[in-house]
Amino acid sequence: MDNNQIKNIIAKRVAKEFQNGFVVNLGIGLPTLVANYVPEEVEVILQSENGFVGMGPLAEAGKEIKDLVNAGAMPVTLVPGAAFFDSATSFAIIRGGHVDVTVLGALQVDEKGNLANWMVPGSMVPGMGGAMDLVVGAKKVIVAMTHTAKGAKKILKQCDLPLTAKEQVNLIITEMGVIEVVNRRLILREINPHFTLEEVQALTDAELIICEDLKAMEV
Amino acid sequence: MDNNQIKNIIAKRVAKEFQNGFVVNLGIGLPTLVANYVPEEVEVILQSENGFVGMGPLAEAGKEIKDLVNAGAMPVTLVPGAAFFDSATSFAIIRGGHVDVTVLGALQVDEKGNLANWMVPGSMVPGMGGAMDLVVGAKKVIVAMTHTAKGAKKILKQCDLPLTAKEQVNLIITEMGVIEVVNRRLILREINPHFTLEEVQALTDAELIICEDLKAMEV
Amino acid sequence: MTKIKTLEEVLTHIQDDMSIMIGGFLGTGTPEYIIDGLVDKGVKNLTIIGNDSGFENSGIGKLITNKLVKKLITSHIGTNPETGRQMNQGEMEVDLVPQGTLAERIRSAGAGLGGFLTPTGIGTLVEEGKEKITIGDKEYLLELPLKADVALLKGTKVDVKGNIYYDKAARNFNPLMAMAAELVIVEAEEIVEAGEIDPDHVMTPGIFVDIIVKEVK
Amino acid sequence: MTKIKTLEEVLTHIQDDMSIMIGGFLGTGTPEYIIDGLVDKGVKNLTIIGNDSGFENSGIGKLITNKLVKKLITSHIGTNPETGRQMNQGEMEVDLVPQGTLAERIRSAGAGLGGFLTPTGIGTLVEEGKEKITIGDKEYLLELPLKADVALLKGTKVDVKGNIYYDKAARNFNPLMAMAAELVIVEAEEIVEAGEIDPDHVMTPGIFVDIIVKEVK
Repeated sequence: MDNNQIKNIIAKRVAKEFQNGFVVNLGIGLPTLVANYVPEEVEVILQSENGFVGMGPLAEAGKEIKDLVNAGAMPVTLVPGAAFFDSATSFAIIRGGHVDVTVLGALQVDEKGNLANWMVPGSMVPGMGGAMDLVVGAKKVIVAMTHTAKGAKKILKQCDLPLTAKEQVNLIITEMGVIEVVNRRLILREINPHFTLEEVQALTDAELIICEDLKAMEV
Repeated sequence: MDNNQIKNIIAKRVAKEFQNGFVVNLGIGLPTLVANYVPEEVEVILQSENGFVGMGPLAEAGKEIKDLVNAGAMPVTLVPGAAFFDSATSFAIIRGGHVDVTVLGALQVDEKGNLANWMVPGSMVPGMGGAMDLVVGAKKVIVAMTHTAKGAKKILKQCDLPLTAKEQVNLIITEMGVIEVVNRRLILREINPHFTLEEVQALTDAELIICEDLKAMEV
Repeated sequence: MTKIKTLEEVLTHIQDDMSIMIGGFLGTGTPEYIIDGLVDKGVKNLTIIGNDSGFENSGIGKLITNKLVKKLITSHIGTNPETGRQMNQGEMEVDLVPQGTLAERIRSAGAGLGGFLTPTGIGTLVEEGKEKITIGDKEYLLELPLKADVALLKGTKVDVKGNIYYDKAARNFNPLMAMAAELVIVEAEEIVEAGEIDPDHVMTPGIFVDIIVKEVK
Repeated sequence: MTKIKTLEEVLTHIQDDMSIMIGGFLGTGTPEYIIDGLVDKGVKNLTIIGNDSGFENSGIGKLITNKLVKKLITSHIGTNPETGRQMNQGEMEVDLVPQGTLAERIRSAGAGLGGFLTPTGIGTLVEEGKEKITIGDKEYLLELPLKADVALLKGTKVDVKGNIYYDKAARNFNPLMAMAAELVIVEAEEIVEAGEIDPDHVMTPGIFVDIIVKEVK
């Protein structure tokens, strides 16, 4: 699988978590792709933390509208029924539990549901942006990421990078499978049929508990 | 002086405290009359705590506009450049020090600048409404009231009714004079020429310190 | 999956003993049609949260006059003598809260905050039972969030997605309450299609609104 | 007494060592014309408060590239490598604040609050040096208000009284900062007469705005 295939496998699987009417915030990067896979019969309302709900697809070249950009400064479109607001209201929505699902990338995630994705001390420090609020406030936190980074494990017993939030992750979706965080343990619910259980565990630092009802991940 | 004359003397004097561009909140009752005496060359922006700035005079009969009412539910008008907002923003304005002057009535006020105007235990309990926020938040607090109530003194050494706020009153304007609260003492700055110093002090429980530069109140 | 329901459907969601926030300021921006429905249904032992208790025959006052309210959390009751009477007779509990604190407590609940520090009420009866915190040289009261089971709002124009536009002073507490209740019901003067309210002019995003009912006069 | 001034007049109000809030989100809703003026004037040792540090040649990034910033209080610096470089070299202090906390701290200052309790940052480096308060069974951080000497805003349409309308996502931090600074200056794309913005559509009431400057491209 090339990197592009991997990202799309993950994005496609994340989209299945959405229900009709859900308010969803998609992080920059891989999570943005999820919007492409939402089934037509499922109406999801995309929240953009820079100040609106009702975000549509990226704007076509030449059809960009001034001041209509997503949180990554990319020109986007609106769907009917969109609404703009200021940053305090945007984070009242986020922190107040009015976002059903937030989908973010991670540098590390651990079996307690801890998430690290905002800094690597001494090297890369992008800052937390809205991630700390999103992870604390959203009803369901989905980490969407490649299972490893350049061979290094990212699903750990214990994060060693500075945390974004403590014990807030609910679901981890990678190209290898779907892992749920339940009571500080990781339950493997689905596995990509291209991999064996041994292969997945070998690339996962934390112990994976195999769900009795383990399913094949649709890829 | 009849009651109507008294009220208008007070209102007229209060209006002199306003400067060009001031944001002013006028309480219900006597303070509302102050708007009638603002000189034409002084532009005052009236804030109405139910959610707008740029309030104009009361609406003429037959010209009322639905949903355009003041905090006392009286139909009013707007001046050009008005703006509406919700109650949290209205009180952000009030509490945040963005109102230059608030004018309120009082049941009692004392030499420390304490104000009581929201309840008489066991009998009348209208509630504080926005008064507690206004008195704490406005840059200048003016109490506009009759000097006595049915013969009872209202300017006291110490309020005995439940307080609206502690040590927040800056100026007391009655039909007898203008009294400034300075360092927990009351300074009589102006006196209505119809009264003698002795008469004013006799109807004031707290000690009045006569300003060296005592002026005649314009009535 | 339409959000538009009849008053009868709305009333099935409101039961005895619930806590209900009701938008409006002395009746302006108050959902009178739903309130009339509550009176007809006779739901009782309600905890009502609203700016004021209206007048005897309008707004929240109608619920009080019909003795449906167990507890009232509000900033002002001076316009409705029946509220004072029931309070003094011990028939209804009344919790008086400064208006700015009431608005901020509701916002705080909707915004996922644990509370806020306000200078309002320091040195008054409002202090009672509250923690005082000093920041710098200034004392503040720690005020806690205020939530409800249901919020009843009044919107001037509501689109089918639940986006609300309030005209003039009808806005008041409505947008705050929209964020602070489990179930949010808006009474609409007018219902329009999605997109008919300019996204810049929406005052309550539709994501907060569960049910829309058209006002019938 | 007009609020409309030239850029030259605006710049006389901004001095070395001041704290300045700057509206915008990655450049959208950012007063670029005033920022260019600050760069030309060369005011230095600034404390800048804004959502992000923009890009190297736009928004707040221009102040950083020109080494005019002593301290930056922001939520995100990932889009501007020069910010990271100056931070890592110890040339500029950077205080990273979660975006929602940053917005709320600014609002809190403008609203006269002494602070607020947020669950954001619990169990992270953001906790450091902050008081933790438990309400019920949930822990919160006590976050304090954030003020500035000057706020620089960008408005899409501004009337002569200072009322501001922001188009689409240009709103972001601007209305919050309008309430939290001693001196508030708005850069207007378009200046209109009083009353030309519907009072229901005003997003920043003119009472907050001291100076209006027309953007020149």
